[in-house]
Amino acid sequence: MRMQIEGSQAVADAIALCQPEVIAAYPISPQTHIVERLSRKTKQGHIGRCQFLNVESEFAALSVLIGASASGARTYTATSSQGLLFMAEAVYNAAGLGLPIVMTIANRAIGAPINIWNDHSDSMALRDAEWIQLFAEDNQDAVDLHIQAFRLAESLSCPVMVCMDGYVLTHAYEPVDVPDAVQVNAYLPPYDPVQVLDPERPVSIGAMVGPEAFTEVKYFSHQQHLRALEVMPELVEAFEQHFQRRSGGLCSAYRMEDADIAVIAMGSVIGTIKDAVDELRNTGVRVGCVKIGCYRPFPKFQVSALLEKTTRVIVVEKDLAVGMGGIVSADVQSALQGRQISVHTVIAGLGGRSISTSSLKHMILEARAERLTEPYFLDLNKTVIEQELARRRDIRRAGPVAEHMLQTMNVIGTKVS
Amino acid sequence: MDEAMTTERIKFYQTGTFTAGNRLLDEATRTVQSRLDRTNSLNSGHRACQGCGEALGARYALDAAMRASHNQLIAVNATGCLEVFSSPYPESAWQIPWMHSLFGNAPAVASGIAAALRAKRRDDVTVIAQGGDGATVDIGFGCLSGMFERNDDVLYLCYDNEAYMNTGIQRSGATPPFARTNTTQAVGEHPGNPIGNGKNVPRIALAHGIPYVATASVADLHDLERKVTKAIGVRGARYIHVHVPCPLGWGSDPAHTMKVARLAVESGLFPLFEAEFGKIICSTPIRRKVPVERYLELQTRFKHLFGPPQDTEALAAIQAMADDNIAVYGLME
Amino acid sequence: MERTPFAITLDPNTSLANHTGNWRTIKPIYVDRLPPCNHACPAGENIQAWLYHAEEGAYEEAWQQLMQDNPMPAIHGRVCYHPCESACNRGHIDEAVSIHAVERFLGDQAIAQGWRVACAPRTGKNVLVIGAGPGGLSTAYHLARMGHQVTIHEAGPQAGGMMRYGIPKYRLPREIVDAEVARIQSMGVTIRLNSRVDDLEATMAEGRFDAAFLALGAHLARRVEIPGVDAKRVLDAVRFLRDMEGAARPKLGRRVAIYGGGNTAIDVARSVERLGMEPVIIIYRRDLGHAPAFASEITEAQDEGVQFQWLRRIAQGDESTLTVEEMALDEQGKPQPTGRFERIEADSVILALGQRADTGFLRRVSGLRVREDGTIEVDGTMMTGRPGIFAGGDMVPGEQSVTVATGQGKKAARHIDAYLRGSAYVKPEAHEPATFSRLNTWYYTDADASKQPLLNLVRRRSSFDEIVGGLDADTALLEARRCLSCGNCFNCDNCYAVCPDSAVIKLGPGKRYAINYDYCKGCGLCAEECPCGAIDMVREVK
Amino acid sequence: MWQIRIHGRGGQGVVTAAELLAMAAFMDGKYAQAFPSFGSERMGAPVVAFCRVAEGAIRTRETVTRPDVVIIQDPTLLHQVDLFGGLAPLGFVLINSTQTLDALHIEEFLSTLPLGHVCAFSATDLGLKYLKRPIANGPLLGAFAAITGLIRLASVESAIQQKFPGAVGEANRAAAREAFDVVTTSITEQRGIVHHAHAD
Repeated sequence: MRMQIEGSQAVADAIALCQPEVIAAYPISPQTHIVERLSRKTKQGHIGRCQFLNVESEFAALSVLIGASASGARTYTATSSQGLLFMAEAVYNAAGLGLPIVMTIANRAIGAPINIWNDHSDSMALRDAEWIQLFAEDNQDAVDLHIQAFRLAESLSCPVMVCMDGYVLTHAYEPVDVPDAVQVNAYLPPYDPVQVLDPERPVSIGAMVGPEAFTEVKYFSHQQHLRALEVMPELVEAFEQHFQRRSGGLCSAYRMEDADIAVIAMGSVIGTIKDAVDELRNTGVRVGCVKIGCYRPFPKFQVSALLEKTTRVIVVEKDLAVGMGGIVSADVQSALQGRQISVHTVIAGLGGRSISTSSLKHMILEARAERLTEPYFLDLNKTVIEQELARRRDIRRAGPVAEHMLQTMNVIGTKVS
Repeated sequence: MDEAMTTERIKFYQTGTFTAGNRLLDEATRTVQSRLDRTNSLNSGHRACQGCGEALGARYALDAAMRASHNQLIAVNATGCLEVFSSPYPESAWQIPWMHSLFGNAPAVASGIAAALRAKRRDDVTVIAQGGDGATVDIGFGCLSGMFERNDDVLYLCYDNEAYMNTGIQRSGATPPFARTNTTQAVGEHPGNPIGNGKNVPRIALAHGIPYVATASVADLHDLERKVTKAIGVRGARYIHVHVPCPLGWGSDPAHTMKVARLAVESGLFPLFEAEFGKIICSTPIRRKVPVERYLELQTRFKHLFGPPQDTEALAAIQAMADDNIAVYGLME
Repeated sequence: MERTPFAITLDPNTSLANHTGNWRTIKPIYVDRLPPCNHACPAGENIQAWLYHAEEGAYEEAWQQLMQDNPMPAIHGRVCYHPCESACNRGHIDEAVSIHAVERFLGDQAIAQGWRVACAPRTGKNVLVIGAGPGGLSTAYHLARMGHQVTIHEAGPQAGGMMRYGIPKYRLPREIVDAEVARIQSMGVTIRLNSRVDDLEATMAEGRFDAAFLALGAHLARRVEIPGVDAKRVLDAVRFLRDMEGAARPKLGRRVAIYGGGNTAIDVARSVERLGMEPVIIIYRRDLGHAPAFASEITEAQDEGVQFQWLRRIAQGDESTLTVEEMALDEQGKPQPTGRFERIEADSVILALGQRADTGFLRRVSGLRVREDGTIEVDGTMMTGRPGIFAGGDMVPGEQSVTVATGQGKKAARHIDAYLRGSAYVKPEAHEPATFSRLNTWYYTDADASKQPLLNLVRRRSSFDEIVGGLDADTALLEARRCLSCGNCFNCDNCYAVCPDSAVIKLGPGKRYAINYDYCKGCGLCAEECPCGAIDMVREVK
Repeated sequence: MWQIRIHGRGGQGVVTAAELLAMAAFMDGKYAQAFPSFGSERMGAPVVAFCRVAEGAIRTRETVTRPDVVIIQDPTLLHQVDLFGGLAPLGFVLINSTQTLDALHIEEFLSTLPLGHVCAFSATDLGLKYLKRPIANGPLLGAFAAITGLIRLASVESAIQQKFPGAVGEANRAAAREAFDVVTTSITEQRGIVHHAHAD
């Protein structure tokens, strides 16, 4: 049913429809609204005999799911930021053990400085943890991706992270078509695990593997992820048949038919980029947008195919590989290896900074004019940077950067921007 | 401890309830380990050191648990010696459904299994989590406390060999005072582990008010099996702390594993007790009290205490710990 | 399981492919060792073996095991001075197992239940036994079990020898002797009473005996003259005790002194006590510590009122007194006169100074060598210088006791049997001793020895009722269970349990264990934790 | 597309106000998006929430820097926060205050706005009247419907009823209704005065 609903609540409702059997969570902003609602629904008996465990840490949350999943239960958790890092060891472990856990990442920056707002630093930090990583463009996408995620995870025996931008999506009220149980049940078959802890048929899960076979184990894991690139489009097709709408997918194009500039991004910024594209198109700039919906495994060939006629690519990413530049753009560059395409890296939206249509338009035009520095920091406050650099030149013990910059900016109360 | 009881042994048999088996006892009173049909949950071919106390403790506990649960058991294992020596690819020594995830998360993984079983209405299956002292009292302590606090239906077994043996004998929160490890060397002004450090996790478990807490030793099989069996019959979070000597880490003769464990109990340094819902209800009396030296002298990790010159102060301090245990837990009948 | 993840998920039990036995440098082996009780038993009883059955309450099996070595458990359970118990390792922990009490219980059970032993098929060989004392009866019994025909010639009117004529009733009721003798007779052993053999060779020829065993017993008392004392007032212990078996009681004065410090002296004193004489005084040249009598006997006698004059020699006497000289022990422990005298009132004196066998008639048998003290020289097979003629009991050199005689009877029977078959009996090599230090005693339950009931003192002083009572079935069971099973596996399952590698194979109830050397890493825990020391660790030779 | 910015203090319900606005717009068949300023602000701290309403799908996610409407839940925020920053030249301002616009000293910000685009009324008093609690959201939303005409009062009422079923919702609806009437009258009067003045 289509309704005006908060993103977190819509996602929680979708998760509930997927009938997980064990949910374990530890609160962290901005994931809280999802798990609060799931706790309520579980307590009310709306999710069958689902068990909701209030655990003492994110590490425990995912660990609980590791056990539950290995016991053949469908499992779910959600986290953000430091929480994801705190569970990092278990994140790798769940994947290594081939457990189809679904986890929402309400994307948020990583401190210090502590920052509760949105960017992609958290999921980027664990991009190579052998989880499939899907990024939601809007809340409809978030709802649909979760439903697809369970089917994907369970068909491949591989965990899936559904990344949705913290606050921007999790706390946004917008129209979402939340499916009903009949639809979800028709799409998502019951979980049939490939291995299960069963007294009738004992197995030993989680062996130590030495140099003699570790490479092979990882090779199989890689193959499994490449297979996900084949399976996912099939699941999207099936999803469309069941739900009469197209959601998810590896990557997709917007107004790319004749575009010689492509803006590539992931997550909720896609909407704003589309607005900017439209506005620039009105002024005759042949610009388009490519959304990466599945970041891991990275759809190299599919992305490359969408950029067939493009000569310039701007990767807008909400993360930063300090000392190196872009993370997603490095992947894009590798996808475009051997082709004569300029790839710009734009670091934007760090720590929740709003990405405006006007800034994006400016960025595109600057790129077209070959005036972007590499990497380009969108809306960088140059005054602050220069003052701080000057201060540091003068004082050896300059102290923490963040504090002084905030003093410089004279931030008091709520800043509206 | 005023109202606490001490455990009763069957008396007046050749070996009473002290040997594993006794043809003079009825079947039900003999140990699981004496049975032809014991599970051997941890079977031959594992790669534990000669005389490994942990391998013994694990088989003792799990076989008893298997019997008590009618073979409906799932076990989780924290990273550590037990995990490494039992399950290196391509061979597993386990005969029960078994899972290893990480060093610090065994209690949580077990909670997850218990939750899954509850969701699937499998109330006939017992979930056991097990780990060494490092996994239990240090890195996995948060998860353990969480599991206790939620009263998850898990029996946690800590096999305490009093240091990080898997990584090469480094100090843990369960390393006893004065013990030499590779991070508390027998050098300097105060050789060995500092006195006053460490934590008593059985007592902390007790403080959670969970339905059952016990300490046990590989040296007392009947006592250990009785406690495991009792724990299997209880729902909710349960904790048994099993003392398991490590010949490698303690510098004891592999043949002395039981002897050393026994002397730990008989000296009073490792008290055997049981608690229910936060209250100590029972302790196992010392059979033949020995001075702590008898225990310490068998282990090179305490060699520096015997000099020359003998560290009488340290020995007195350790004896005082033992005497304190005897008083607190009522270990002398 | 083909869909399970590669390498990280394993099938159960696959470690069996890993033969950790190749880590081993020393290996455990099961051994049997000689328990100290067995080792000490003059009758060669396999005490531990019969206790093993008794522990299970399998009394008849226990008795049958006992009867392999000793045909008279009810007697031995009463009169044996049980060196087994002195040797018992349990004595290091609390008190020795009361082996004699259990033996007596079994013997009494056998009499009460009429248990019997089986004999081998007849061999057609005839053996003559002279003397129906413990040695003769024992030999006859064992030979009969082996299938030989045995005839005992007994000079006295009743069988039993010293068991009847040397041990007072209050220690050994005569119906017990009768019952155990009767059982031997029921096996086909013929006993000719009042049948003194004067001409051995003639008797053998007459009876067509293929061999003979001489077990005459020591019925000749050693005597000394006491100046000033009428010989009529001086009796010897042998005569006194024999007379006690007759209808008429021996005639004694009111005050009786007994001269000697052995068990016979005590027996005599206590018998006299029961006849209502008092005070009974035992005079001995050495002190309590040097008296050959058992301490327990002395204590019991003292309890009953017998007085002791230690370090005294009877120098002379008159009609109603004895003059005794005080003695002092020299460095060798020998009594030396001090020249200090005192007088003791005494109406008669009984000499208990030792006995010997009356072997004079054997001097005529060629090949037999009779020593000056009357004993016969025998070789290691108990055979005398005359082939086919064996001897044992009090009439051969060595310790003299019922049990020793019984043991010699068994030994002789084996050699006689071998002689009759034209072969030689080779004694199986004894196991290494099961020493206390090999035991892991922690595992044994604390259990004090059972106490046999004692007759109260009033009854003891006034009657010849048996002083020491038997154990009841429950107590006998518990007492048997105090056995540590030194040196021999008793299926306690400890090795099976304590192996960290599950490398001990349990062969089934009562069938002991085997080591699975595929997995045994040689840690030695099984040997260390074996309560009874039945596992050795030996060097691995590869 | 209409962009609305709501200023208030933590605990006063700016997020709920934005959400209710979006819901009401949704009920009117419009597309709407509501989101908070994603802060970690505690009770009493100045907070802000946003809402967009459009005839078609809304894709942008940027914060509202050029609002068409500013709603001020708490007049004590005046002169503390840049409440009117980026306000569109033909924008609307709704202020919860017992004081008149003159008394609030904000003419310099609002003088360029068309007549009838600014409204100050005591939503809190209405909240107290109907809910016995100083809750201003219902009256403010009623006033919003009245001042902007962007959404129907009926939709506001439906949104309130959906969010707060039962008596609380009913009281809120009544408060919203009275606010709608009061503000409608006030605007009509303002415009009437103007028309009258022009007529002169």
